[in-house]
Amino acid sequence: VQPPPAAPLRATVSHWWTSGGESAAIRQFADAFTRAGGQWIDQAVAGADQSRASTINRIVGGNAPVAAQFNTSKQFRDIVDQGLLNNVDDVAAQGSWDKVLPQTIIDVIKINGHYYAAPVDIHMPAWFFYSKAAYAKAGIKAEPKSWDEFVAQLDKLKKAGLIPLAFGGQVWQEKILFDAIFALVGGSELYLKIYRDRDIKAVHSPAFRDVLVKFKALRGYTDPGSPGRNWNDATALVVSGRAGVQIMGDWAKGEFTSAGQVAGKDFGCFPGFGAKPPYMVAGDAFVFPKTAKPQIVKAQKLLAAVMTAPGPQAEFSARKGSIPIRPDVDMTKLDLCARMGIEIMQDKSRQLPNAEMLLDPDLNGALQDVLTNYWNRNETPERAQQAFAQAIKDNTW
Amino acid sequence: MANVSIRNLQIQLGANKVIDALDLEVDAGEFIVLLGPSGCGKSTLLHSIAGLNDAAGGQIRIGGRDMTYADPKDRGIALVFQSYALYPTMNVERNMSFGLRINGTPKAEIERRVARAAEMLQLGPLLKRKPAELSGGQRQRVAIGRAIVRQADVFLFDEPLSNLDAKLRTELRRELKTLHRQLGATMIYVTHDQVEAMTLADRMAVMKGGVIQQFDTPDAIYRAPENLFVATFLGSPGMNLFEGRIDTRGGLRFVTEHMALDVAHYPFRQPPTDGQRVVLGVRPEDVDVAADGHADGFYRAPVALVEAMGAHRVVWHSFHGTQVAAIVQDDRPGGAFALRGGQISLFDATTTQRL
Amino acid sequence: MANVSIRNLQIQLGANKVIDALDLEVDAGEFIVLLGPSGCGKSTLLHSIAGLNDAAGGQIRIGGRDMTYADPKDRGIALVFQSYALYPTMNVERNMSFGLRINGTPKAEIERRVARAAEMLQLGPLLKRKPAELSGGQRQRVAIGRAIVRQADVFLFDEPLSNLDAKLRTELRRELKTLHRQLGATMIYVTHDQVEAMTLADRMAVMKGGVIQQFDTPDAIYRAPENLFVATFLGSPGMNLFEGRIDTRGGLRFVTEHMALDVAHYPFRQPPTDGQRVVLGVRPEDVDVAADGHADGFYRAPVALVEAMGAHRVVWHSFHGTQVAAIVQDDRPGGAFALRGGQISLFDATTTQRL
Amino acid sequence: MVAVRRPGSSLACFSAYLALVPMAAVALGAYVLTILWTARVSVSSSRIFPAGDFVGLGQYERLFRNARWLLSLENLAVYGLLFIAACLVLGFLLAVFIDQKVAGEGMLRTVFLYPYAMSFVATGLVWQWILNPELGVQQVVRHLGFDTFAFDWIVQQDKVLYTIVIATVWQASGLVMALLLSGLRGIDEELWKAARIDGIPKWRVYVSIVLPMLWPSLSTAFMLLFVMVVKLFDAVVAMTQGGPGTASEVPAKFIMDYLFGRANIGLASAASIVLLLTVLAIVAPLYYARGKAAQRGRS
Amino acid sequence: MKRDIELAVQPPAVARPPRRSHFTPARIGIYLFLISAALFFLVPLYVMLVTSVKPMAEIRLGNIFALPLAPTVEPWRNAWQAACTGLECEGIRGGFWNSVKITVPSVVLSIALGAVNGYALSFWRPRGANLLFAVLMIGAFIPGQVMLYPLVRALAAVELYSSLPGIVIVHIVFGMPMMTLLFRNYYAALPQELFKAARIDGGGFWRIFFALMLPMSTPVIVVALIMQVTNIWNDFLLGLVFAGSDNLPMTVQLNNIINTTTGERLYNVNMAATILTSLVPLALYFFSGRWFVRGIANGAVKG
Ligand SMILES: Nc1ncnc2c1ncn2[C@@H]1O[C@H](COP(=O)(O)OP(=O)(O)OP(=O)(O)O)[C@@H](O)[C@H]1O
Ligand SMILES: Nc1ncnc2c1ncn2[C@@H]1O[C@H](COP(=O)(O)OP(=O)(O)OP(=O)(O)O)[C@@H](O)[C@H]1O
Ligand SMILES: [Mg+2]
Ligand SMILES: [Mg+2]
Repeated sequence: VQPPPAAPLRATVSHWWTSGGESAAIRQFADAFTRAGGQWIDQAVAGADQSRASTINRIVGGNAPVAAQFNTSKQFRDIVDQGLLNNVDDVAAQGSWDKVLPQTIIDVIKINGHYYAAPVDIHMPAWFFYSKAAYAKAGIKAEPKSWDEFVAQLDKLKKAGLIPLAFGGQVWQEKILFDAIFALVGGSELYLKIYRDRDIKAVHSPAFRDVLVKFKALRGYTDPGSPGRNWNDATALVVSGRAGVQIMGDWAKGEFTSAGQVAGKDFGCFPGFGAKPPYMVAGDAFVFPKTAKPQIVKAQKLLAAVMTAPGPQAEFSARKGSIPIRPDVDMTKLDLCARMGIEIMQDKSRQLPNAEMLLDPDLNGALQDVLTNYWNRNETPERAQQAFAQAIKDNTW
Repeated sequence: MANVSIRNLQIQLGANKVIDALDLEVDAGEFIVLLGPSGCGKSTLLHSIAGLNDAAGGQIRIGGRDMTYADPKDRGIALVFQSYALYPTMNVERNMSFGLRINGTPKAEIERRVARAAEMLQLGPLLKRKPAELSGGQRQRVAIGRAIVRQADVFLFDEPLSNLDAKLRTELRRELKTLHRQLGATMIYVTHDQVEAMTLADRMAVMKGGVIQQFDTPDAIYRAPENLFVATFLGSPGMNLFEGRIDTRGGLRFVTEHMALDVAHYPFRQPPTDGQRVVLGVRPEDVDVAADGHADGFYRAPVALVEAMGAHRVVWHSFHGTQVAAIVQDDRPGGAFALRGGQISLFDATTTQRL
Repeated sequence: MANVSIRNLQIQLGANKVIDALDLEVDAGEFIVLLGPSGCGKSTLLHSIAGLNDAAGGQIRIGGRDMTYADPKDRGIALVFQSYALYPTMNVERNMSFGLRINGTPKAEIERRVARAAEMLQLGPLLKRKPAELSGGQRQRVAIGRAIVRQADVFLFDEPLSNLDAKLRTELRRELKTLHRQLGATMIYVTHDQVEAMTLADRMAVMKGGVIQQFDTPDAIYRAPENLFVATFLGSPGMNLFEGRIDTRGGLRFVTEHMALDVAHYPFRQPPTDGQRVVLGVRPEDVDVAADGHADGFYRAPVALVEAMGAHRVVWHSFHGTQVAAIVQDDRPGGAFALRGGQISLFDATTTQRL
Repeated sequence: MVAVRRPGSSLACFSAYLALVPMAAVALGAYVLTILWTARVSVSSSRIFPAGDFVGLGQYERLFRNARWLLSLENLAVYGLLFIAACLVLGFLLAVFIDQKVAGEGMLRTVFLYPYAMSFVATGLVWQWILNPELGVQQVVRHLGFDTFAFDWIVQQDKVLYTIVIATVWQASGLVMALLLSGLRGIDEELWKAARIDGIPKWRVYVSIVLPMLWPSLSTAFMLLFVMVVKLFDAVVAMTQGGPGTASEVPAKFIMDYLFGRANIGLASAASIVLLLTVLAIVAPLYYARGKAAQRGRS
Repeated sequence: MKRDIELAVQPPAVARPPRRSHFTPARIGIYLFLISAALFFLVPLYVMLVTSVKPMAEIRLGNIFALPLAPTVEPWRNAWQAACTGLECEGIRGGFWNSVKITVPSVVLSIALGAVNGYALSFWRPRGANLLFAVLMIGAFIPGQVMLYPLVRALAAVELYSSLPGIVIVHIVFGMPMMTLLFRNYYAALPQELFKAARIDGGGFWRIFFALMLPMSTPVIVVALIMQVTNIWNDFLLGLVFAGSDNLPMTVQLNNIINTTTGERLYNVNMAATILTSLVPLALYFFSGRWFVRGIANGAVKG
């Protein structure tokens, strides 16, 4: 280990990437930062909520980290409003973020004309992963092209004695499933109308009712053990071929990989059905708590620059399973699914911000509550529509 | 040396008013014995003097200073608890020396005093034992030891010798008396043993129901009890009582259906009236016994029971429904008894007060 | 009705061998009093009979059955603890009735027995109180009550009346005697009160250091103690002792430097030898007192102390370095004393055994 | 003039007051302040950070419109009753049995206590597996040939709460055991002897004599468990995440969700205040009644 | 003589009852209960242990009760010294000494304060103390997380935020209600007369506490130790927020290993890490036995 050059730019970075794969990924940033003359001090805290809570408390206590991870979402909106973050307009200008970043992400991180976060990855939370073995056993040849085909395949899987849909009955997984169905069945327009515009009328529309009905229909394809199950246990069902398909974020690839399975060979992935299924965009970003100390501001800018640079982006994404935030990076190391994602991302019309980008955490949570009740109880779609509308009204201050 | 002066003391325990308006004046250096039936409030009184009960009213002065609400440790008292209250985690030696160590007595002095107390209480071989490994009487002696190693102005003893054998009790009684003389401290001592009371007390207070019935020298109380309660409470057995009337016709006589006694020489406090209903009391040792009733003044009565007490015997005569006890030194069989006129007490039958 | 037969009992508590090879035969229905100095193992013996201590050796038979290792509840015993051991969370009534309720005694019967015990023990108004709200004596009475409501074959009392006033004690003593007669149960009773011992006991066992010294009727023990320990332990004060020799020249005499006494009529167990070193014991009540030493057999000795005991006085004479106590009923001043030759005891000076 | 205190004043001396300074500091400086602060925040529109505005009882109104909150309270009541009762009973039984001078006492004590030492994040997962109908007990029993055996409470909305009771009882009853054991051991041996003489069966001694004497320990245990109930969070998150649906939601999880994930400390504070008032409504009468009893008992 | 005859007459066949058999039905029942309870308690531990020595491939099969086909200690090694918890990959051992540094003073101080509080409340009863205690008890019901923000602000104000003293203070604050209650109720059960005797002996507040009450408190101190060591050793949120980055306890690493949300979960390592972390409290549980003294107040008072 080389002694660091005189007075390196020390930066404590708080994040929640603690698993083995994630650690490998974040190391890419750290190494790049070190090479650029910085010194990365790692503050990993597992659990997004806990990590964010610790960040916020440290900001309050006057001991803020130099950079802190948030989701690319409305989570840090309040901190910006409180004037507790430094912007990284310089870096953004230098890296011409306005041009290279997808608009969906710019919409989130550019607030009142300033860039308040450095995005580092794009996650797609609603991939369809299926077991090729299971599909073969059920006699399914091709990926579904429509909702009806998808349901027919699930029926076949069921007949073959398999669990058609690998699912973990936890609130956030239910929400991912719903949002996937929402975007695919209801279409981007309805999706944005409700999530972005909070259009109550749209909530009461028959189209949305249809989304709800189809969402609930999937419940028949889950197994009795699903409630409470962790997502990775559900993935393990697909990995072992006991279940057919799981709808989950791209991080699930890690489970296949560590079980020695290869995309395209042992398992398949597709982002949805229909001609041009929308690609849901989520991701992570780092924010930079306010400080006037020049050394720290320098470190913050260096971090932002390093993390968004093409080189580290390529290395990071390859390990994280996500796709880079910019198209101008080396893709060779990425897997099949990620490459597919990058391709889709080229088509701006298919980019669809995920719910967290559009909704306050508060409202997003309230909607989760509505959906979990609908999913788990014997509730009519009408009642769910009602509750959905009520939640939107209640949580709009 | 400190006197104890209690005025109008009121003590409430839970829902019970245990002591109500009690007055007691103990001179400095006096040895006071508190006597009274079980549950009459003796322990409560001692605890109040020690400052362990909050007074509901009244005043307690020790050594001339108002101590009604003072801290126990500021009162200059030592107390032997009826229930011992030994420190279970300390051995005998440490139990005794605890108070001394607290007030910073030099080590050598502590050792000296503990050794002296241990010798006096015959606890020498037990110094390293914990209370749980002692017999009842041994525990009681530790409790005494804990008090007497201290140089208090006022010592409060709550039945300190009740669980000791007679021989040890006699020895300790004498030791305590010696200690009293040496220290010149004031001592208030609760006991049920009348021999103890008689031998130790300068003055004796007889309590009943939270009220002091009589406060005087042991002899005075024994000879001239203030009321019927004191008369029967003291002595073993207590006074023999006869209910009757005063007859002033032809001298001054006490008469019952079966008995008549000249009481002309009795030192009445107020002149009695004719026919006044009175109770006559005679101590068993003032009852003479004869084999039959032919002698003068003897009443014939069958012997109901004879109790051998070692040094003496109690002969119970059944006399027209009342039991008359007589203490006899020799082995006279009994069968008739007489009252020695000089040693009687007379009480008003209604107020029960001494006449 | 059950006899208690203890053979070669050995009890070890912690590191102490408290009882070693003890034998005791109690007949069915007998009233036995255990007497002994504090810490001699009385409580331990009772607890062992009750089955609360594991025997290290020997045998305990109750009612003819080997109970050495039987459970306490199977032994048919009731025990009054020296330390009371009341159930702190139960009121007086429940404390007394708990055992009965457990063994399924009918409700009416329980009530009857508790009421009877409460009346006898004068606990009537306290039935609803918890032990913490009682005085020491009241607690002790509850402990007695808990034992006597049961219909045990053997009752064990460990100093049951020690914290009660003399009057109540006398009453309860009589009640216990009555109870004993009614139930016909065997009773073993520890006390330090010799009056109690004398009045209650059919036979009395005097213990010392875990060993029974003498086991006989109270009178026999009092009159003819087996050894010096028993002689001095019993009586208040104990026997007066004089060390001297046997002189067989010219009759059979006990001689010291200052005293000579004809002991020709003494019932020697073995013929004494000339010059044998012996100790002569005389009870204080067998010491005569006169104003001066002119009368025959009287020794002149200055009075050292007079203790007034209520019914009698103890006059202590200082006789060439030994204190001689005499019990006097009247108010003779003393100044000379004489020994009543018929009532003496003689002990071997080395073995301390009675001759 | 000297050392005269007024009647009725307590025993305390200067040192006693001094010794309680830390307690006063904590009680006033930490707890009272927090409560006041929380109350203040609960009437503001605060989100991530406390806001200084005043929105009246808006948050409370919103709270009581929230079905999940109401369900949480209801769950808490059911769970609390079962959990406390089960822990006290099991803890007492364990303490009693372990107090029988059994061989291997240290080992057994550790076995009963170990769940308390382990993070529920992991043990909750294990319980989730064990209770899962496809992985756990049900599966094993069915493999043994009992094909219709069903033990799938964890996926049943109306039974899931019981599984949380099972797992948390498993975790907490060891502590109750230790607490009661410390009380049990303090009881005077003479009492046992007295009971043996009275011929009282052992179990009866425990029920009628020991149990009432353990009252202080029991009340400590009760309070401890009650606090655990109100703060119940880890187990739910690890085992069910409040599901299926919202069937196992509890107030602490609700509060935590709004405090962190949903970034609405205004609502979270309102919920905390309501929770606190609920607790107060339950505890205050108990405390009062006990205070009365204690007054009668001593002094 | 008579005795001899009696002895001879006594039928020798009467077998003397055995000396306290250890296999009475009651005792068998006791052991049956204890063992079955222990088995119930041990099932999750069994699953944890088995899981911790299985490779992940085996775990994915989902036979949680099955014994490992290819047992491996790799997860344990991993958990102790290799698992990645963010950038660092040195398992949970990294925070061990930090945990010790936090736990020891926090436990000692919180128990000491709790004991003093309980003692003062039970025996001295200063005016207003009960009110304070009531506040404390109510405070015990505030979810800890709600208190984070005000505590952070308060500690930052006195410049103790993010420091060892800071975290110790926080643990004291959170431990105080239960510790106080524990000791208060324990002391309430001791004979009041002992305290009175000590007062007569001239003992002041502290003297009585140290010389008399503390030696009688060993059983409850053990319970307090069990509670506080466990709570503080296992705490991770408070440590994370208050301890400062130099003092992060080992549970932060543990949490990082077992609580990842979107990364892969190595269940075997999780289990091993969890068990490893709990070894310290477990050792305390095991060795605390001799302090559960029997009859601590035996022989103290009569009645
Ligand atoms: N647990 C114990 N461990 C060791 N020695 C003990 C224990 N309990 C009692 N002893 C000792 O055993 C002896 C006998 O005790 P025991 O209680 O039987 O005496 P006792 O005759 O009842 O005395 P007392 O009249 O004082 O009650 C005593 O010397 C005592 O010190
Ligand atoms: N804590 C209490 N609450 C209510 N009443 C009590 C309490 N303690 C004692 N008493 C009552 O107060 C009265 C006086 O009790 P105290 O202990 O002073 O009696 P005592 O004269 O010492 O009796 P003894 O000779 O039996 O020891 C008793 O009648 C008792 O029942
Ligand atoms: Mg008393
Ligand atoms: Mg005894």
